[in-house]
Amino acid sequence: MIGSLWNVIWNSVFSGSFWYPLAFVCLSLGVLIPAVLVALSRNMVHAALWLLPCLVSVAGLYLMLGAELLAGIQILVYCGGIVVLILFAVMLTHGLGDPDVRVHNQQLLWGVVAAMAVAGVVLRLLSQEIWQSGPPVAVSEVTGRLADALLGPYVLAFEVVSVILLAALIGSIVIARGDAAPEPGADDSDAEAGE
Amino acid sequence: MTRTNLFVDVVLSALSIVKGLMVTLTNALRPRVTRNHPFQKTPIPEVWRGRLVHLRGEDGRLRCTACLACQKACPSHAIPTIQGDDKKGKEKRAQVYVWDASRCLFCGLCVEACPFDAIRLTREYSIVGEDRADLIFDLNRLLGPAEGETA
Amino acid sequence: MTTGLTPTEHITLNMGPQHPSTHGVLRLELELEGEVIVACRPIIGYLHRGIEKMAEARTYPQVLPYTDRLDYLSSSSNNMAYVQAVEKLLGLEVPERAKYLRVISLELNRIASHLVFLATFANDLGATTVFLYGMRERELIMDLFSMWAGARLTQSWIRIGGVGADIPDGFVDQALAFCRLMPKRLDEYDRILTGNRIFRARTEGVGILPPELGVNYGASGPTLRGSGVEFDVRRAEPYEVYGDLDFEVVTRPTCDCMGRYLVRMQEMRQSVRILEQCLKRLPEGEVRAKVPRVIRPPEGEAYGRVESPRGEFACYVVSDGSPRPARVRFRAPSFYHLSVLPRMLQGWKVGDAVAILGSIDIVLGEVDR
Amino acid sequence: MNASLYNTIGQWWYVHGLPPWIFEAAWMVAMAALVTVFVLLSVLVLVWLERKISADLQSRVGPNRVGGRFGPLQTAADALKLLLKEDIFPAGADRVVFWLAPFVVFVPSLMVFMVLPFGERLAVNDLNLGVLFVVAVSAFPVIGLIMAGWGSNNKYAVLGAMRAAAQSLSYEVPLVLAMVCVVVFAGSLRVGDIVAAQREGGWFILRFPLQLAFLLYFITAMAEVNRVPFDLPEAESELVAGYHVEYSGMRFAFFFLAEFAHLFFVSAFCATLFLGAWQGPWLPPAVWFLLKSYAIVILIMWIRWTVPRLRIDQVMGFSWKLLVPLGLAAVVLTGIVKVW
Repeated sequence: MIGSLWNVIWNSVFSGSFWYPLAFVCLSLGVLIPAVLVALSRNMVHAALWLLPCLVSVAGLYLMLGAELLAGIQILVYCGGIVVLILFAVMLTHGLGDPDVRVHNQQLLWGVVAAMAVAGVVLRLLSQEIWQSGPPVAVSEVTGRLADALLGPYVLAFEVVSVILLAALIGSIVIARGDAAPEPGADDSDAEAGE
Repeated sequence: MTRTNLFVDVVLSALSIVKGLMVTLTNALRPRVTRNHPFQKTPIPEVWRGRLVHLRGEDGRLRCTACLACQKACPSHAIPTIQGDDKKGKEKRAQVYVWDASRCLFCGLCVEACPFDAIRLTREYSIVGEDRADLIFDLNRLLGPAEGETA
Repeated sequence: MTTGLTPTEHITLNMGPQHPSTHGVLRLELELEGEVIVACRPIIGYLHRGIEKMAEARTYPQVLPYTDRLDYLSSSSNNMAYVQAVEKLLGLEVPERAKYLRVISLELNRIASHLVFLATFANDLGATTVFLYGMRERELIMDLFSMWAGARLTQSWIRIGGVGADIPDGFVDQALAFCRLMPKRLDEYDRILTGNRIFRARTEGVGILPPELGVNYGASGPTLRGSGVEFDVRRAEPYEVYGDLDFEVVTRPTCDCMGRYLVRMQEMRQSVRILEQCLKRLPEGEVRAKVPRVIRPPEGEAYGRVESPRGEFACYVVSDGSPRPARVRFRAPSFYHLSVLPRMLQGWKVGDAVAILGSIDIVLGEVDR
Repeated sequence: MNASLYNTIGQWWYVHGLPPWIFEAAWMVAMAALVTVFVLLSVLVLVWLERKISADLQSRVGPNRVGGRFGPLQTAADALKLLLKEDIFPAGADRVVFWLAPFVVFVPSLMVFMVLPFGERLAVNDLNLGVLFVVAVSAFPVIGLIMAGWGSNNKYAVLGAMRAAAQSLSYEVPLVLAMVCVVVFAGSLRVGDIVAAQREGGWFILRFPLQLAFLLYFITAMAEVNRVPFDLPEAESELVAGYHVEYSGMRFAFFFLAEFAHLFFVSAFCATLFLGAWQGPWLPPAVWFLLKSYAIVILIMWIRWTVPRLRIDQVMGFSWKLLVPLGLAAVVLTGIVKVW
């Protein structure tokens, strides 16, 4: 019994096939643990920083799925853009950078309920899906197909998203202008939309 | 800056930066002005107001007669103590003379005040010590060369 | 950011007393909103040595070396203001050659001081190389001073009754060579800095000092002339031989950092012009009037004012007939410029604060005294 | 050579019945070590070069004592000094964030070297999406800068960090647009393909609309590596030292290393994208590559030691009002030229 288990382990080690599940487990933990810490951190900046490993792990999961382009975009936009913006906003906004400021509100119970409900729906949907693994696709092909899809069947959705982003961009400029002269911060809200 | 000359402005800006680059380049081609300090001595002019020395006359004796003129002239009390021997008249010579380099302003008023041309500020600018006491010079350390020798 | 929608945190930033751009030991308490300066409070006194009080315990000639330590970048003008006041008390007439030598010393010091301004101003704006260039050319002036006075910075060479000593052989030639070199180097600075688009963007329209405000706060010198007010003690109340010399009082109407910068750059050219005239016209003769060993001016008071590189530097001396002055008071131009600084900084960014502070060219030695 | 070496050793390994993943892991470690050593050596050279160039431009002599007349060992001595210095945590600092920040800055600046082609098939790993990889990984150091600034509990550091964040966000957009032009021209995100495309039709800098992209890339690259006129995050005369004002010893050395490593990388990448990478006559490819890279490095240094620094809002305005529209125009122009 023990011998056969050893064999299984050795074989998987030899062939390297244990890497895949191991990596998956590590990356999943890398998503989940920082995500919990984001929610539980008392310090706003720490919470924002915990987003970083979380998002990088998601990019890692993309990589495992052969979606290199998506992984790259994930890191570029989320880590390089969104997290920086959040940090920027936290540091600029009054008192939020102060560790003593309360970052949790009183509605813990409702929050838990809502989270449970969402989790229930997601799990239900996942269990209904029949999962199958197809042959891995060559990466360059994925990139090309993504481009074709965006400019082909999904062009309308793509354009709608662009319009929404444009609206966000203009809106942020209008808000930032206010009565005073535009400032560096105003430009940053553009950066988000620009990416 | 109006919209119409934005292009002109960009070109002129780039040109102005290129001009600056040319200036730095010409300066790179000029000879260096740095002196390689401890190995390459900077020429110090004769009149430099550095360390104080006491001069000796032709007979090899100090010229200073402890007349206290320098002490009175000093604005910062850098010459706190002067004592002569008991001999009267021209024979009187300094026995004790203290110069406190840490207080000295190197203004040269003492040299100007001296009626016997007995003290001088020299070209020696490196007056350093490991503690403050090293900066207090007594007569032994203030002796300059005798007449005729070079400083 | 500045709207009421998102209240941003006000930060109090202590700029100095140890900071690369405070030009000495000045502390500016800046109230910031993001990077924008809401309020500024200059805190001075870190370099206070009590020179005015010390002067009361010194004889008249002994005060002189202390004046060097006020505006240490141009000790000649400090010496000059004090010496002028004492000579007025004494009613002393100075030999003609000494007067010319004094002007040479003053103008050399003005160029040296403006070069330090140029160097530090450029450095504050990030052009490190110009810093080195300015210091390099200043070294030529330092060489001239050390061969004449035996000291580089604190020369105390303008003495009561004249100057410390006559110029050595070769001084005139070396000074004339410098006068020939300097305009070329100034053209070079213009090419690398004045015309530079980035430099212009950093200085034009920045740190406005309206002429009325400047006058009301007692500003003077290039700081005021950069606001278009034509006031120069050398012209308003000529001392030594300035009345006979041909030079322009440079003004700029723009009231901004660029204006103040340009005034100084042009003044260097004017100083070169003055130097050339003086060196060529230098009369023969004594360099020091007969002055008694112990100076006892008659009871009274006198006011000596000179145009230092920073502005109107003046010295007020009260004599009670004893060998020591009863009261000495220095009017330091930097002090007045520092007091108008908070008004000039409001609404600008931290980067501008550095430029504006650099453009008024203060020396803490004379502010704190 | 790289790939063939990999194949030879890999086959030997497999033939002897050893687990291939161990070989893979060992190969990765070896490559990482190689890159690290190369980067560290380059930084030593670059720092020395920067000092010599600045000295030349300023009528000075520069390092001239340690290790001979031209002071070649000066940086090594300085590095040793930094390693031996005390490691200080400022009072009130967020210790973990403060501790981590130098690594968050340093590691990505090493990672990007992976795709640099030092010769034909002489890259550590010529990724399919090499350009995207570079852009994505280069986004990381900003977070490190913010962490450094915030963790130091110093107002100057926070200001520097905010400037760094604002600046790098703004300049990433035109940088990416400039790279997009190249990618459109080469038709691939793989660095190897981009180089190959330049072999066929000449260097990209010589092809019509790409000069614009080159200019954009060059300017934004200077901003990305925080060089004057864009050195606001560490503007000495304003913020003392910006985000790394509280760092000392080893940790400061990491920032320093990262800065110069990044400087070398953007220059080398510029050479890759626009100057034909390792291609050139007579000399070996790696030499050509280094020559081109150092030419760009020297150009950046020359500019750095000539011009003053912009103000933060001018830096932002320059990017958003001039570079981004220019970048968009360049992309459109490139597309038009490419289609024709």
